[in-house]
This record gives sequence, C-alpha cells and structure tokens, in this order.
Amino acid sequence: MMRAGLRRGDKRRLVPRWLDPHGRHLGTWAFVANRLTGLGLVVYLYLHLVILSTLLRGPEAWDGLVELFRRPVFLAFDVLLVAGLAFHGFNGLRVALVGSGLLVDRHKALLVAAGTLVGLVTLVAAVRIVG
Amino acid sequence: MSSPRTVLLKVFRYGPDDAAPRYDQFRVPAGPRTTVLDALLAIQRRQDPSLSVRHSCLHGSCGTCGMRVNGREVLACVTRLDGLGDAVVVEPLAGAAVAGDLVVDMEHVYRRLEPVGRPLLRASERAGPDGAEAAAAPGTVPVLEELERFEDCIECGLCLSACPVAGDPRFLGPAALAAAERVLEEPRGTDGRAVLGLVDDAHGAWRCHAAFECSAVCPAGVDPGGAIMRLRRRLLADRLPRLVGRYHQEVPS
Amino acid sequence: MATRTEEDFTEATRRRRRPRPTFAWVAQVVSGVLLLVLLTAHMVAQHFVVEGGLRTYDQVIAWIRNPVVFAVEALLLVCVTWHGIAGVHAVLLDLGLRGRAERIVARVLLDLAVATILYGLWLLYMLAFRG
Amino acid sequence: MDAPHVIVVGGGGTGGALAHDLVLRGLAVTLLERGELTSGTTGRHHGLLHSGARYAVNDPESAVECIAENRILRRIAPGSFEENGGLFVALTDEDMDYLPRFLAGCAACGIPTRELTAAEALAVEPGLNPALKAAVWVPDATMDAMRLPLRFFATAQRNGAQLRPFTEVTGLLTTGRAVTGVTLRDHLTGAEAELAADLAVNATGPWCECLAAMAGVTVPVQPSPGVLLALVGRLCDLVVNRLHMAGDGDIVVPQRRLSIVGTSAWTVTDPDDLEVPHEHVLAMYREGAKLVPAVASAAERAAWSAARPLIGAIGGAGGGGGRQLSRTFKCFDHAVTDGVEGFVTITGGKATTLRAMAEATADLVCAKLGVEAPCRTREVVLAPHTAYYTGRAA
Repeated sequence: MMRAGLRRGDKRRLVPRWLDPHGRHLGTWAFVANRLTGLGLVVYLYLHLVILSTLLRGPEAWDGLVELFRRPVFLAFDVLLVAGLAFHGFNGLRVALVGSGLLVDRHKALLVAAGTLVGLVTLVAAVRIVG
Repeated sequence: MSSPRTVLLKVFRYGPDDAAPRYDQFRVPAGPRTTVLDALLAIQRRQDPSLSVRHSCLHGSCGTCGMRVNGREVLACVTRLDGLGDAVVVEPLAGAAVAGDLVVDMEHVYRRLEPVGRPLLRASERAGPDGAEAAAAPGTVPVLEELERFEDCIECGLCLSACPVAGDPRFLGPAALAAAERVLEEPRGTDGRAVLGLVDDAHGAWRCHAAFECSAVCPAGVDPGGAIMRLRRRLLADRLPRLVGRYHQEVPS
Repeated sequence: MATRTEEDFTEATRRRRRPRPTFAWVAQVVSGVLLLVLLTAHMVAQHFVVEGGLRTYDQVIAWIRNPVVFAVEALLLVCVTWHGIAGVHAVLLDLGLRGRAERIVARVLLDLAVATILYGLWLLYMLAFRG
Repeated sequence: MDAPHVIVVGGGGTGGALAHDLVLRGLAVTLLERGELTSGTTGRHHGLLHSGARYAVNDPESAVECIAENRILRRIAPGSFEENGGLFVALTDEDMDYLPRFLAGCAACGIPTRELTAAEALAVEPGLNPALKAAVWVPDATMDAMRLPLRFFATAQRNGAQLRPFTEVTGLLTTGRAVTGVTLRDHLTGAEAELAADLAVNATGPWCECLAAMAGVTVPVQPSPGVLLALVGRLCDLVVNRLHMAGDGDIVVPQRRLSIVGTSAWTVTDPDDLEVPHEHVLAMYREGAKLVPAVASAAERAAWSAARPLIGAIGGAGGGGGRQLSRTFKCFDHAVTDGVEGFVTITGGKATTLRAMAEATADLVCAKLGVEAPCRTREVVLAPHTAYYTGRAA
C-alpha cells in the first residue's frame, strides 16, 4: 500500500549492458574491446597449449602442423593475434595507469597514444608476417 | 515565417500491469527553446494524460527528470529538441526499476549513496548551533572552490544508467564512489577509515572499468570517473605499504 | 526486478574476510606488466633471434632446453594464466552471478588456473627433459 | 486503527509538512499527488530560505513568519542549508532613501541585520556590482527546493503516512454537502479507485481552485507565475537582493554551481499553462546584472516559470483585509466559509513557511476532528531526504 504508486518492473535485458556500447563514448568502446580481446586471448592461450602438445607426439606431427600454419589464412590470423595482443597490452597499460589514479586527467590522450601504438605494431607485424 | 517545426517523439510506455513495454509515437511542435521535458508535458496535457514523467525544478538542479534521449542519458528539462533530429526516442534510465513509462524508482541511487554519508549541501564552518545568529558575522565565507565539487551531485542517476557495469545492483556505482571520494577529501568529522573500507571491495572502487561514461553524462560536472580513480590511488597508497610489510596507519586526509 | 535482490551491495561490503580487492587489482596490474615484458621477449626471441623463426621440431626442443628460456616460459605461463583467469572472472561477475553460483564459478576458475599451470609446466618439463 | 483518516491532496512542501505534522499527532494520513512530489510550484522556486527582510517593510506579518521559520528550519533540518547569508544591496539614491525604512522594518520584525559599507560588502561578496552604495547583511540562506521538502515527506513516511505520488484526485465523494473522500486515478497503473476519509485537505497551491470547485466552493487564490533564470556558474556565494521595494529580477541566489535570478510576476487562470515570456528572461538578465555584473555574460542553463498561489483581496490572513496579494498564507475551513464539512484548504505562503502552514492547518484539522494533540514539528529533527527513497516498503 505504501508503495502503491511505485511498483517494480523492467524491460528484459538480453545482453549485458557492457556488451552494447552503441552510442557510447570512446572509453566504453575501449573497455568492450579490451574485454573481447582479453577473452579472445584466453581462448588462444588454450589453443596454443593444445597445439604445443603436438610436440609430445614427435617431429612428424609437429612439422606437419607448422606447414599447415604457413597457409595465408593462418598468417592473417597471426596478424589479428598480434593486433589483439597489442591492443590489450597498450590499452591495459593505460587502464593500469588511470585505474591506479595516475594521469587521470590525461585518460583520453593515453587512449589515443595506445591506439596509435597498436596501429604501428600491427602494421609492422603484418609486413613481417605476410611479407 | 515558416510553419513551426514538429518533432516525432517515440516514447517508452510501460505500466506495472503490462506484459511488455511499447513505444508510443507523438508529434509535437518544437520551437528553438522547446526542451524534451516541455514536449513530454505538452503530450501529457494535450494528447495523453496517462503519460508519467518525473520533474521538479525545471533547471537541471533537482535531478528528477533524468532519462535516455536517443540513447544518451540527459536531464530532460535542460535538453532542447533542437538538434536532436526529427525523430526522438525517449526511454527511462537503464538499470532502475521502471514504475511506469519514464518514471523509475530512484531507490537504487539512494540505497548506494546513503552508506557513504554524503552531505546534502555544503554548510560553511561558521554556522553555529543556533543557525542564523551564529552565522551573523559577514566576511568569513570560506572559499572552497575545489572542495565545492561533490555537493554538485544532484543524485539524478544518469551515471548509473550510463555506466557499462552498473547494471549489477551490487556495484556501488559512480555517484556513491564519487561521494566517498568527496567525503575523504573533506571528512568534516566522518570516519574516513570506514568509508575507505566500504569502497575497497570487488563491488566498490575496483569494479569500475574506467570507461568514463559517468563523467561524460554527468549534468553537474562532478566527474565521478576521475573521482573513482583518485579513490583508487588513495586505496593503493593506504594498502600497498601493508602488502610489502611496512604496515602503517594512514589517516585519509 | 532489476534493482534490489536479497544480496545487494551492502552485503557484499560486509564480506571482510577475503583478501582486500586492492590486492587483486595490484596482482592484475603486476601480472599484466610482466606479461608485456615476457610476451615481447617470447615473441621477439622466437621469431627474430632464430633466423627465420622457430620452425622445426628440433629447433623448438633445443630452444626450450635453454634454462633461461625454460624459466621465462614457465613464468609467462603463470602470469598469463593468472591474468587471463582473473579477467574471465571479472567478465562473469558482470553477468550478475551471485551467491552460490558466484562461489562455484570462482572455485571452478581457480581449479582451472591451477590445472592449466600444472599442465603447462608438465608439458614444458616433458619437452625439455624427455623430448 | 481508530485514528481519523485525513487525505492531503497535493505533494508540495505544504502537503509534505502537513502529512508530517498530522502523523506526529497520531492521525492516519494519505497524501495524493498527481505527479512526482514537488513537481508543482515547490520544486521550482529559487531555493531561498527567506530571512523575512524582503517583506519587512510592506508585509511585516510575512516577515515575522519568515524569520521564525528560518530559525526553526535550520534547527530541524540541519545540513539542508548553505549558511551563506544574504545581502540587500543599495545601488541608487532611491535605494539609499529606502535603507532607513528597511532597517527599521527588519528591527520591528526581529530580523537581525548588519549594515555594511560598499567596501565591506565587496570584501564579503566580490561578485557584487562595485558601484553599490551600501549593503545590509541578513540571515538569508540557500536551500534545496526539492530536498528540504523531501525531508518532511521522508519523516512522514517513516511515521506511517501513506504517500502516493502519480495519483490524481479526479473527484470528491460527498454526503450531502460534506466531503467524505475522494476518487482517484493511479497514473502508473491506470487504476481508478475511491478512498474514504474523515477529512480532506486541499494543499494544491495554485491549483487549489480546481479542487475547491469539485466541492462546490471557491478560494480567493490567484495563480501568479514568475519567470526564473538559471545561469551557469556560481556568480556569488551570498544571496544578493536589491534593496528596494520588491520588483522584477531583484534577487540572485547561488545554488551549487548555478545562479538563479528571480523573478517577475503576472497572473493567470490555469497554472498548468505557463509561458516563459522572452522579455521576462531578458529582464532577469538586465536587472540581475545590476546586482551581480557577471550575470550579463553568464550562459543560460534554463528559464522557467513557477506559479505562486497568492491570496487575493477577498480574505487575507490575520485581518490582512484589503491588502493585495500578501505573501502570507491562509487556512480555510469550508464548513465555516461555505457550509461544506470535511474539507479544508491551505494556500498562499511560501517555501520558507511550509512548516508554519502545516502547523496552522493541522491545528484546524485536529480541532475539527476532536483530536487533542500538540504540534511537535518545531522540535522533531527531520530524517534525511534519502530516507524518502530508501525507506519505502517494497
């Protein structure tokens, strides 16, 4: 009765709020990208362990796998991997600084700097891997 | 003079007895100074009296008319239709229980603010127990400037709606964390240790992911994101010496 | 529906027994910074120090047998697992897990981290000394 | 269970203070408000806690009410005011001629003052027009127009009052000519209902004629809007008033990081239909800048109108007789004025006197219902405004 005028109700939320950065600022996009690259890298970590496990099965198994990985589609994946690592790393540095209360007023500039570094590293990696 | 411009408002509608929310469309005249709240009140008076909306001060100082307009958190009373386009989507704040239409239950804001012990307004130090007469000595108005900062918070809840992770009711959220930082900056007799303990939590200052959406939407210039980061620096300065074994009690100043 | 549940933040703040979350942050920052250094070493060494990069089974095994490499790889494994699992934990936390589910997830992730590190160390050991 | 049930119609400051007063006296209270609490006139005022000095010469009755309530509110609502004080600033020779009458008026009403030279005033408040001739310090203060009333609502709720925002009264239930309840519509659910009461209080401010008409009575109230202008920036720390007879744009109230310039006055019949005449906005800029020059170049945050409920020439409180549009309040027992039982109207007044208005009304309500209970609202310290939101039962 006391709350007669204010009952509860809400529209359903199908995806977590952080996964929907539409219309949001750069900071949220960076946060979402950091999460997605982070999750991707965790997946890669286990993939990597599985692949390295073929070393246990001797030279033939490994060398065959290495041949497979020299196909263009896997080289492109390598570039993507480096880009993801670079983003997560450089943006992570920014988050570590800002999130510890350092250079807080410069958080936007730091994001731009991180983005620039990611671009450079990815470019160099692409040239080296594909070229 | 051309005929007055009109704008199509797509307004979120929901009642406690409804199975699902819907969007109703209203066409309203829009002058250069017409605000989103003006338009909603015009709809309420001339088109659909059942539309529910919160408002009070009409100048962005009470914080009641927070809502999402085209996906962005704003105070409807100081947001002009001009420049928003010909179709404007109006929705209640996210992360709050919708009581009806654009009205949300603000309990989720105040439940977070209360434990921090945020003062309502800054009262200058010269106020005595008898109020007016004790304050009757002009010339001693303290210049607080920097310290005036947090009482700027109008408790509108825009930050909680904009924050990518404040959908979790356990997260203290930007407003309360900024209030905590404000209390620590100028304790005025409050127990800084208790406040520091309150925010040093996985759902406290450390839950923030530094997206700074709160600071982007704050209509009162509070910069909660920056305050959270300062709070974390304070926590690190307090806790780190213990981590490396040199325990010393640092009283937050 | 959306706002208050039985377990709101005031309850969360009452849980005083577990380690202060400040240390969780410090650990994530420290492991992240270490990762940046170790991963750079990991990648640069494998792709640039060895002419043409590590390719064949013999190259890889010889590489791992270097004690410095072994130590770096082992430390890298610990850091990346800690950092990654903590990140996944944060993501799952944002899904709104609470109570029993939250405790189960924390337990499973901890076990997973331990298992990952143990398996990785075993793999390194097998390759370096039994390969 | 057996306590008489009173319905308070109107969720402004007066209704909130009345609900607080009545539950303290042991009555069962339901407060109905068609929108959000304080969404009418209450939330829109400039946030001035009056010292009463503004009325000291012309309207001493209001002035005495103001200074008394100023002291009481600071006591029962600690933390709700900026202890900034106010200045009345003389800019012209005419203002200086008014100064002695002003000081005498304040003294007669018991309002503490302190005369300041131009240099002293500028030292206290550097934002002032440097061409001022003199100033008088008075115990004005800044309050929060919504959160101070919310403390009354919060306390009333804590003590058992049923507060129902977004619930509009659509009609009155009557038996003969006596009001016995209301019909209402819950705007959130769309549900309509009847609610019986031993007495209904019309606390709808400038809307009080609408409700009175449902009971077949009239109230001599004139909705009188004024334009207020909110500027970006805290242009002064003290409340700055013009030292002259009340006029347009003669006050600048600092409110957090805004500055509010008020106000103008005209009259309307429908308090829902308020214009914001552009020339009034320009007048606020022009007159406000005379007091605080920074007003002229400050960015506009918002301009809006608020309708005061001014009591017209018909009644006037306390023998005010034919005095036009006093700022004091009046409580009407419609059994006495119109022969309608169970219906009381409280109107007039201002934000500073909300508690006094409630006390007078509650005295009348209790007398009518045969309840003997003293007013306790002068002493009871109010709950924080946050309790209104956190204290509601789920």
